[in-house]
Formats: sequence, C-alpha cells, structure tokens
Amino acid sequence: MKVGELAGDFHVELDVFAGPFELLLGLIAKHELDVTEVALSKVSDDFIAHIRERGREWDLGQATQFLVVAATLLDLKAARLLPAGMVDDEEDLAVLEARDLLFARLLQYRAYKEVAALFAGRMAEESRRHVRTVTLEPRFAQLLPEVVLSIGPLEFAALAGRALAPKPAPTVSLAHVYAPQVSVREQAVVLAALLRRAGTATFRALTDDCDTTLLVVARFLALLDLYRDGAVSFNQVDPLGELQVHWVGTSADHAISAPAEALA
Amino acid sequence: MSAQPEPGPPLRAALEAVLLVVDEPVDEVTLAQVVERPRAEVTAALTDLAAAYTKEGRGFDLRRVAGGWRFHTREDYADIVERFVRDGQQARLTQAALETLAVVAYRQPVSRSRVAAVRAVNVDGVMRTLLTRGLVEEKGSDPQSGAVLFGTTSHFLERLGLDSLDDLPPLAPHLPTVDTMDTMDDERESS
Amino acid sequence: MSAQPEPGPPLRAALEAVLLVVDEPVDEVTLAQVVERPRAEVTAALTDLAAAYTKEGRGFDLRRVAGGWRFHTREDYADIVERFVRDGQQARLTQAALETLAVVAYRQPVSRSRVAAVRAVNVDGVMRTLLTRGLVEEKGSDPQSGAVLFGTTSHFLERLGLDSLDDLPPLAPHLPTVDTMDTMDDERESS
Repeated sequence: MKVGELAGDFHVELDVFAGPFELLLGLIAKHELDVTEVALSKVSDDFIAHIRERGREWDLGQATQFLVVAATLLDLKAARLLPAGMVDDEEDLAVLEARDLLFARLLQYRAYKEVAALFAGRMAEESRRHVRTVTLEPRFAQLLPEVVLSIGPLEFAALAGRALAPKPAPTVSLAHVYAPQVSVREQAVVLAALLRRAGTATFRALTDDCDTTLLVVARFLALLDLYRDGAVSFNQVDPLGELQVHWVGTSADHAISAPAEALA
Repeated sequence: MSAQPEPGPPLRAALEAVLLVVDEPVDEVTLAQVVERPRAEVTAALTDLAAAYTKEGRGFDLRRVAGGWRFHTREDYADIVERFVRDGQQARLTQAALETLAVVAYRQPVSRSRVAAVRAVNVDGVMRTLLTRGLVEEKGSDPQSGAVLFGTTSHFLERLGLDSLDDLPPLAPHLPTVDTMDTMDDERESS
Repeated sequence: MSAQPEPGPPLRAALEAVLLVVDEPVDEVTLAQVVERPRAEVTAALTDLAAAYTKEGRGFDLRRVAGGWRFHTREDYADIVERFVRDGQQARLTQAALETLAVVAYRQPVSRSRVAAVRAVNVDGVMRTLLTRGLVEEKGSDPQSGAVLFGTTSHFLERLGLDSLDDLPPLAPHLPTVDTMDTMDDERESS
C-alpha cells in the first residue's frame, strides 16, 4: 500500500500534524506522534468535509476504511488517556496490555491490508498466464482407468443438495444486538401484585430478580405508567438515593389492565 | 527452428501461446485473425514451427489435422504418456468434479453456463474431465440460446449402481426449501 | 535449449510429452516414476527446460505452481490468448475478501472468529465467498474450542502463482515493530 492510498487523497490539517491521513497513521504507528495529541473529532470533521466535497464521487470503500482506522485510533486514544502513572498493580498492567493490544491490532490491520494489495497484484499478474487444460487425445483417453465414484446414491443426492442449495445472500448479522422481548404491560402486572402485597418497597427490591438490564428498564417504565395512573407514589430522600415506591391504588388496579407498550 | 531470436514481432511465440490453450484443432484463418497477420505468413510460421519441433526432437508435435492445428504428443513418447495416463491417480474424481457432476445429474439437460452459475466458479476444466471420463455427454442444445446442453450418461448410472435416472434419490430432503430454490433459480436464469 | 540433440535418452522430450497431457500441476516424484529416472535428474531437466523456453522466447512457459509442474502461456501473449479463452477470466475479489484471504493465508489454520478479530468486523459473508470460490477450505477443528479451522487451498496457490505457502511474501516487513508485534501476538495467541 502506498502512502496516501488508504483514504484516497484525504489530508488532515491539525495543530500537531498536517498531511495525508495515511501518514498520520504511520507516524502514530512508529511512535513518532502521540495519539492523545490528535484531535480525532477534527479529523472526522475534515473527513466528512472531504467526502462532501467530492459530491457524487462518494466512495463507500474509502469511507469504510476511514471508519475502521478512525475507530481503532479512538480505541487507542481512549486507552492512552486512561490514567497511566506508575505501574504498581495488576489493573494498571491490564490497562497497559489492553493498550498495547490495540496498538498491535492497528499495526496488524495495516500489515494485512498491505499484503492484500500484494495478493491482488499477484492475482492480476497470474491471471494473464493461462494453463493448458485440454481434452486427452482419444488414444490416451481410452486408457484412463475406470472412474471410481467413491460415494453411493444417497451421498450423491446429499452432495447435490449442498451444491444446489441457494447461496445465502449477504446480510448484516443482528445476532449481537438480539434482545429478548420484554413487555412493560406484563411488568406492570408483576409490580402491582408485588406492591399490593408489600404496600411499600424500594426500587432495588422491586428489581432484585431482574437478570437483564432490559428487564430493569421495563420495570422502571412500568412504574412510571403506574404513577401516571395514580396507582403508586414515589419517595426519594437523597438524590441518587434509595427510591421508595408506595402502593396507593385500589386492589383491583392493574390486576390485568395496564398501559400496553411493549419494548421490542 | 534455430536458437536464434526471430526478427520482428514474435509471431511464432504468439501462435505457440494460442495453440497451448486450444482444445479443438484451429484453422489458419482463425489463427491469422487472432494474431492479426496475413494467413500465408501464419501458415509458413506454423509449418516452420512444426519442422523445428521435429528437428529438435521435442516431446510434442504441431500437426495439421482435420483442417486445423493442434499440439499432440510425439509418437516416440506415446508409451511413456500411456503409462502416465494408466498409472495416474486419476481413478477418483476430485470433489469439484463430483459436485459439478451432481449439479448436472439433477439439473439435466443443463448448459455449461448454468452449471457455472450454480457452482459460482468456472467449470470448463471440470466439465472436460467429466466428458473425457464418459460421465457426462452432450444432449442437444437450448432452443432459445443455442447453448449446448449436457446430461449424464448410462456409464454414470452404472458407476452409481442405478438403473435409470428415476432411481436418483430425491433431492428435496437435502434442500432447505424447494420453493425458495426455484424462485432463486429463476431469478438467476433471467439475470 | 539449443538446436543440438541431447545426449542419451531424451529425458526432456519425455517430460514435454507427459506435461502436454496433464490438466493439473504434476509433482516431480510422479514425473520421475513415469520417466523412470531419479528425481534430482528430473528436477534439473525441468528447470533447464523452463529456462530454455524463456531464453528462446517461446509462447509457453513451464512453471512450478502449487507443488507441481505445468505448461502456462507466457504473460507477454495474454492479450492474444484471451481473444481465444472466453470465460477464463476470474471474477475479481473485493477489498474485504482480499484482506480476509490475507489473514487466513498467514494465520492458517485459523477459526472464523480469529479472522473476525483481526479484521475487527464480521467476516461470515466474506468467508462464504472465499469458500465458494475454492480459495479457502475447512482444515479440521480446534481441539479445545471445537471451532472449525480454515486454510487456503491449492487453487489459492495457483491463483497467486505460488509454489507453496512458503513462497508467500513475508509479513514482517509490513509490521513496523516486529519485535513488539511478535510478543503481542504470542500473548494473544495463548490467551
């Protein structure tokens, strides 16, 4: 990869450095520039301006590469900005290691990008050489040993199934953002039952059995609904202190009906 | 041919390059078009090349057969080539060949480009192997596109131990959903 | 090769004859068996032949790729050859696919998640492309995690014109601080 190729001819203008984005990366990689000195927000603003300038020439590939590198820089900077000081305990060491791993990742990414460019060059070169793949002259073809199909009909069908199966279309996986469905209405019913029995409870106690943050959020929203309906009242002595919830509704309130909002 | 470099553009070398990759004999008119030189010059170059190969005792030979030129192994080395072909570990099909055979078997009659589309790779070499091994054969041509269609042979059925194509196990249990498949296939066809 | 006949049995010619009929790279051991000559002699003869073809400016070339020898057309005549070989063109790989391929090539055998970690993005789709294109294949599984491991294929070597994985361009020059990197890498490797 040539200098400047990474993000096209995108140049950054910073107090500590002015020049091609790729060179900035190189300087940081070689420890010649401290990442904490670099105003990443300025770099991002400049890049957006750069993209805008090009108008219709919007290059998704270039933007993506910028994002990857910028994200890594951001990680790196965050790690560098963590209090460093003396390395005197395990935690400090862990921070240092995390920081170095991020650094290694950045360098590694650059290295693979560079060899990928070499690969592309070699492939292009090699594609200009054609191999000889021709049918055997009949006199030799008849001498070929009998073909052995090492599989039976059923395996053959399975093989055909795999070969003919539609190739899955590329999709963006949302698996990592999957969250179980939690219904605020259901949580309101749960809370109403708890509070009718207890009369008063802390928010901490009311969410004691929640195993996910989402469930805690749902209980909180449910409490707001109950408050709006006049079924509960709140009491908090100190800011950020314990939140007391009192049941002030009738016994029938929210036994079954409650605002029907579902968190998806 | 002597060891001296030829004067002018390397016509002989260009012909050697083209002839190395051709499967069927190529006539002089076609070769002349490809190398963009007069036919007489091309004919002379081919004759010279063939004579030179013989004089140098090369293992290959350039011969004019059925109106076209093609590389052949030289007769003197036929024994060695025969030994190679007979002893070569060519009895087994490669995985790529098996998969291509499977596509042809279940989609026949099918054109080479359809097979290539399903396999998502160039299948020329593999199809040639399957033809050479007598597992696949031409089955007419597509009335619309004129593309040659291929199908499996009776030899294929024998090797798989089946009486007829009807005995091929159904594909359905091995496919995720047949409906989706067909739709996708149609889309690909028209694209 | 000069125009003089070779002394003794025509080993080179025998090799030329056999190589003319192969449709995949053939290793030296196989060739030595077929021509019944010591492997070292065969290797020398092949190297000599290749050098002679280049010196004589022939349209074809004999090269060792993916562990075996095979005739190729010389690069200089690509434009002419491609007028003949219609669909020989391989589809280009995207930048993401190339980078992922690079990680697999240098890290093999490697799990999908390891590749994703290096690339810092999800690589599922790209890995599927590489598998479909026959550039990458499964190479067993990790004894500890059970994760499927991937590596490059011999088709990959052919596409890059490499004889073996040892011929991959070294990664080290692309890493500014090799010493640091190696240590890091080992740490991560063992973690």
